[in-house]
Amino acid sequence: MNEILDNVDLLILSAAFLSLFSTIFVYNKEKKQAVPHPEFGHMTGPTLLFVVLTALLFLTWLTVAVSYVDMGGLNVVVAMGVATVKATLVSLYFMHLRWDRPFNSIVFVGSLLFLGVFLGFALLDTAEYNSDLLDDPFLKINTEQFGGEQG
Amino acid sequence: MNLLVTILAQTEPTYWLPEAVSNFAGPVDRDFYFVYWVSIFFLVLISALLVIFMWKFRTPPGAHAQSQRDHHLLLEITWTGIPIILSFMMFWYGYRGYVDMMTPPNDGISIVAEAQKWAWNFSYASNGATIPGMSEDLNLIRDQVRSGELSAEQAVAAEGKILEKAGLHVPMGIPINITLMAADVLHALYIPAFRVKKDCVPGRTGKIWFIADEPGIYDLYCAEYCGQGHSWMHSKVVVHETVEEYEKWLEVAGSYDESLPFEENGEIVWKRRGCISCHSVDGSEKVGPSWKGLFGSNRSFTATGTPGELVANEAYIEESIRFPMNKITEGYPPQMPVVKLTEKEILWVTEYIKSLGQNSGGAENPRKEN
Amino acid sequence: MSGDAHQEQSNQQAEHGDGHGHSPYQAHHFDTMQQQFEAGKLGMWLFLATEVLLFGGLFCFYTVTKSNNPELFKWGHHFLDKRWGATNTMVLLFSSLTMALAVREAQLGRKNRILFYLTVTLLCGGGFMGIKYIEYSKKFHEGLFPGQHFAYENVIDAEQVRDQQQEADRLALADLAIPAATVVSDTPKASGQVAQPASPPAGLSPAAGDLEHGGGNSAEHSTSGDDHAPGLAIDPSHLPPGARPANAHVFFSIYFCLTGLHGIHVLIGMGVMIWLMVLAQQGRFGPGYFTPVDLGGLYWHLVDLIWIYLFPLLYLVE
Amino acid sequence: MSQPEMDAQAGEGTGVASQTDAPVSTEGPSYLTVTKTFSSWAFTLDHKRIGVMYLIGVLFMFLLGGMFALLVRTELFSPLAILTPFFADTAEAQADLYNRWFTTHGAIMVFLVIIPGVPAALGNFVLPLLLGAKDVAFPRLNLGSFYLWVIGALFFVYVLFSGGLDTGWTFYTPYSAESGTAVIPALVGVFILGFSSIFTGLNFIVTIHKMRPPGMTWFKMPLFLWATYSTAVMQVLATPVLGITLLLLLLERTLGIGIFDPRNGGDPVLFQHFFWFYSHPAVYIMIVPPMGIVSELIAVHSHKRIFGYTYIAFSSVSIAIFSFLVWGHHMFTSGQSTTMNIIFSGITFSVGIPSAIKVFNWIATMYKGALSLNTSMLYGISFIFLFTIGGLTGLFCAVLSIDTHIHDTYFIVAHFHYVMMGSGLIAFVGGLHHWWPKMTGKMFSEFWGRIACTLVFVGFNLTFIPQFVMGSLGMPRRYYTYADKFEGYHQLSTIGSYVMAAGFFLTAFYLIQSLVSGKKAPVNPWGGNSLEWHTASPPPLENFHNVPDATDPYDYENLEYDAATGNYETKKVS
Repeated sequence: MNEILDNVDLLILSAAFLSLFSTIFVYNKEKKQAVPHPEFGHMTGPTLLFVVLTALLFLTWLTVAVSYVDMGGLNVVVAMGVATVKATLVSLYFMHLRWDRPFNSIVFVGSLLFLGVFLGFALLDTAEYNSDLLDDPFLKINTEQFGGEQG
Repeated sequence: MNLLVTILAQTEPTYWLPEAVSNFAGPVDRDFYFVYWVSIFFLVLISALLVIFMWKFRTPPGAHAQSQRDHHLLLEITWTGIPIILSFMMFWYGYRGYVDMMTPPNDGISIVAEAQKWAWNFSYASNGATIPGMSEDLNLIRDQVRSGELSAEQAVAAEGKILEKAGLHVPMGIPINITLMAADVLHALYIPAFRVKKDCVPGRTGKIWFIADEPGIYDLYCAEYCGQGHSWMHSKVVVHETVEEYEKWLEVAGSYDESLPFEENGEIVWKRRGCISCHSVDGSEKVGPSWKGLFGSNRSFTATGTPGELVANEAYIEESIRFPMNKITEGYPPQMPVVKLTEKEILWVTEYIKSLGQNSGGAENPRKEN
Repeated sequence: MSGDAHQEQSNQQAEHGDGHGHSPYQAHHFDTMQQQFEAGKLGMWLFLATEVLLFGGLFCFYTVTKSNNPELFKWGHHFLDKRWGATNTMVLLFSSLTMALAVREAQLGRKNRILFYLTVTLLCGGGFMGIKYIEYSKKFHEGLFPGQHFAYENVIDAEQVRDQQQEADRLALADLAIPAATVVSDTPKASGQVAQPASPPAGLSPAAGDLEHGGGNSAEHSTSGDDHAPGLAIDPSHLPPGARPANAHVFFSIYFCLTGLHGIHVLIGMGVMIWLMVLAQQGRFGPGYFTPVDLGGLYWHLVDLIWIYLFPLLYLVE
Repeated sequence: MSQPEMDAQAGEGTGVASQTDAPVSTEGPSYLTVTKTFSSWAFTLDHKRIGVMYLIGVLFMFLLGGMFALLVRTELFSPLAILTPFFADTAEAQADLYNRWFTTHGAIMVFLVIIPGVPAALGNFVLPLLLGAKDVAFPRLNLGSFYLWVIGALFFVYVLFSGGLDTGWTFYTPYSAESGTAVIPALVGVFILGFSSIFTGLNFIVTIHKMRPPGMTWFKMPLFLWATYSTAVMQVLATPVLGITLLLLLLERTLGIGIFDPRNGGDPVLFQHFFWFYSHPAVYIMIVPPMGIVSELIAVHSHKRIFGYTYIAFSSVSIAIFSFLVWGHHMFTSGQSTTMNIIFSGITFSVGIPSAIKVFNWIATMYKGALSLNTSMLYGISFIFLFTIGGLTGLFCAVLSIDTHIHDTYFIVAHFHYVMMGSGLIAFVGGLHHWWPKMTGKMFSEFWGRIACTLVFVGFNLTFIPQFVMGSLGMPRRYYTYADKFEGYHQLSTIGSYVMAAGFFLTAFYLIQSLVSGKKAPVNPWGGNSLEWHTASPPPLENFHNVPDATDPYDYENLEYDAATGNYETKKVS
């Protein structure tokens, strides 16, 4: 178990390739049969779903592999970038946003925007007054007064 | 518009604003009256229109309106545009005044104001003296005036006596930099006459500054809700006319009379350093345990700190003052702040507690059964 | 959400089965099934927006702490096992695929296939929670609780731990007593605390573990995939660099809040799966009516989507 | 679960062709009389019944919250202890008691009365009627919201009986993390109420989007719908943040997770960011729907097209959007950084513009109208006056330098009472009178209505104008006792509150009396033309016997008054 886990990047990679082969298999199968369409809403073909999964797994592998390389501040950027690409894939294809009413996308993206406003302002402010913060206020008061007497 | 602002600016106390005695009071009041007159103008305009229309267009049921006109572009532009312009002006005035408040000069006198439940302590950087706000005593005077025990003149005299060794003292005409701290919960330092206010936030420092313009005694309030004693947590600002006078005061007020017996000094510490807001000396219930009969009694502690039991001795008292969270007496909330007492003060307080009756290891903790 | 829409319809079934040409699942206040479907879908998306903002508060907690106290993350991050995190990511991604396929089968009305895909999704959810259980129990075992209950005994450096491990192994093999308290310990609530006598670090040996946590720990140990046979819960290669920063527990508060709330959502999602399976078993879904599966799918994908962000934020980024 | 009212409805048949010109049928049972069992109310899916149940609940909570307001005001009549000695012995316990009173007053009024008041109670009743729809999009979810509200309210009742709450309605940390009162049940209660609010908002958005009748485009909707829609957006986007904030506070209190309490490494100012990210939009959740009501009241009772429809509509939407960008103005003196204070102050002024636009458009609507000065119209006009004061005093608070002086004083107290109560609740009461005939089918006494309105108006101003003065003179808020120089102002304020209370009790009295012996209400007693006035009073179970086409809600020209019945009838268009 642990050996498998220790090589988790290989595990993801093999899952991705497995998914790739399944995609080809499903594609061949899907070509042969015609299926009815629902009365409303969008129906996604299985090939496309498998393609998306394959992409997601490759991206997961990428983000895990990159995390072993120390690139300083870039690590966060890459990790978040990859996560955003993955999230976009999931919402566009698995969640049908690509074919859905545009308003649903507006709702979803809108919620992210408002979250951004919240995060942005809160972050800006706390960073701004960060220098006023005392690391451990109560400890500091003690040590100032008692010169490190305590254990 | 600037002319109007200048005309509107007032410096003496008015119906709306308290006495104006700091460098900020002028600009703040000017902004206030600018917004005030703009508001009065619109309020009068709108109320007049409402009343006139109510009178002029009132009809019995069933009447039809004289006009069904439902838009007028020029009007819309007017009443969108004028508020926008006025808003910009107000923002600009407020911004200008505020930036001044947030830009303390480098020189001046530094004072640390530390708030705790429910007392103020002012530490002066020049000699390290910590002077209390003495909220309790000021409240007592207020009560005595209300009950008629003291006349107004007596009250002023009594207050003056307290303020000899209490309150926030500043000299006139010199920038005062105040660093705000809080020991337990949020408080806010508010001096209406100076138009300054800022929260004291535990875990961080805040800064305000001002220059007092006139000597006198002014109110100082806690403006951020902090619980039971919030409305009692007020003190006074004393503005001295000269720096010399201020320094003379500081020298006297910052010291204890060490010739007094220990327990008497302990009582002074009890009042000065705010112990009084949570610990009674007559056995009555407050936030913390009463000091009456505390020494030598059995104390049992909750699991919040170190659980266990012991008999209260000098070491225990010292530990409780320095590290209040270590041993929380059962039945009481873990709320005591760290109050920075000196070695001597701790000694005096300990003696004072001893003088309030000693137990020979007998009495039960009064709240234990609850 | 979907529950609401659906039960509505089932109740209306009786009244409207009177030859108006309505679907039996159409609620009385909707004109067409399409209107009903789109209303349900918009409602679900709005609900997902609220979910995003609900998690948003926790992401704000994360971001603010990380930007102002990066040292907490540098230190705490080493306690998270990215191998398990990555595995869980795969599990959840795969379950998203099966969920999407279940939606497709519902649109086609193929009952057995719906049931099959929903079952796989449900199992994946179970697997995810199983792995979470392994991770959580390891944290709890090491005393990495959130907040005041944080009881991790600080180990200064890996060198020291290796020594201790050898000592512990030797002692454990010899079935001897607890190792001496050579580990520097500091307690979490540093506010004015006098150092307590050091208690034996949790998990240094099975014997110590038993003393600390009662008897039930050895089983946990073996399941937690720990490869140091005579039980050192802390893998030296995953040890944090340097001394513990002040308020280290905050990192674990963030970890448990985020993964905990996410885990609750996975559990709710699994409940939804079971409910959908019951409906599917009754043969309700087909080209004209598949809203519940579709909405359940949207919810499940959102849970996946949140994990897509949680995984790198907690496990990968320092 | 049985659905008796649904069964009853099944027999009536659906899908009748639209016949706008036909006189409104008042035959058949109304939604009030169609079924009579308790369970037919308790498990109803009918939006009107849910609205009525909300209304009863909200009014009951208003009574409770108002009682606490009177306790607070009475106590403040003098700086000495007046009422508290009846309940507590020591000065400390008396101060604690006062703190509990004002906290309970605030929390009940905000979370249980004003936030659900207009959207959930009146909105639920009116919204589908305005849309010509049979119900909201998710009736079962609607009932769920109501029961969540009930559960939240029960938590508050529990708080009252388990020692009260003394944190202030804002739950500021670290005080709320260490207060010995029943903080946790209150947090759970507010959390649940939050979800009630979210689901109501969600329901309204979907209903407005998907269930408008043919012909009703966005810009032909009554303005109340625009207001409800903007509110719903705020409810859906802001309330989840409140939920997580309270959850985190709960964890901070129980586990000490170190987010808001500096003892555990947290940051109290961060709590205020979290809290006001919700609670500032919440202020607009309280005021935007009342603005929508007033747009209806002024237009209908002036019998004149609403002036500047698009401006009012867009001002609602822009208030909703700006509401998310200005929360920091609650924190100007709280230790927020200077930069953020300046940014937030700047954005705050942008909220003033749409509010001003609305006020001027309402006044322009009255110009050359045919004003019926009945009770609802008087409330509408009171609203404009009080909201003007509330809005203009908001300018003082938005100016950074002035706010430094007046923040956390009675000036702020008076300001937000003018907005939340003077505007929000007054419009709620006005809307209640406006739709009372539609809800109950009974007319109330106009005579007593006008007297009560005058009492409330005078009492309100008497209560809160002195508070402006003492606030700017430096009286901090949440004070149990105060300096003697403020005593006169406090006494005026207390007397004002009694006058206002008398007005509300009178209102309760004549409204209840109208239920017993009120005249039967006609279909269209005020001469409105939005769709709710095109169905019976009270409406039948599925709202309309004949499903109506969209009308122009502000076209009053074709209505003729019939003095005998007190009804406005639609003229046949030739």
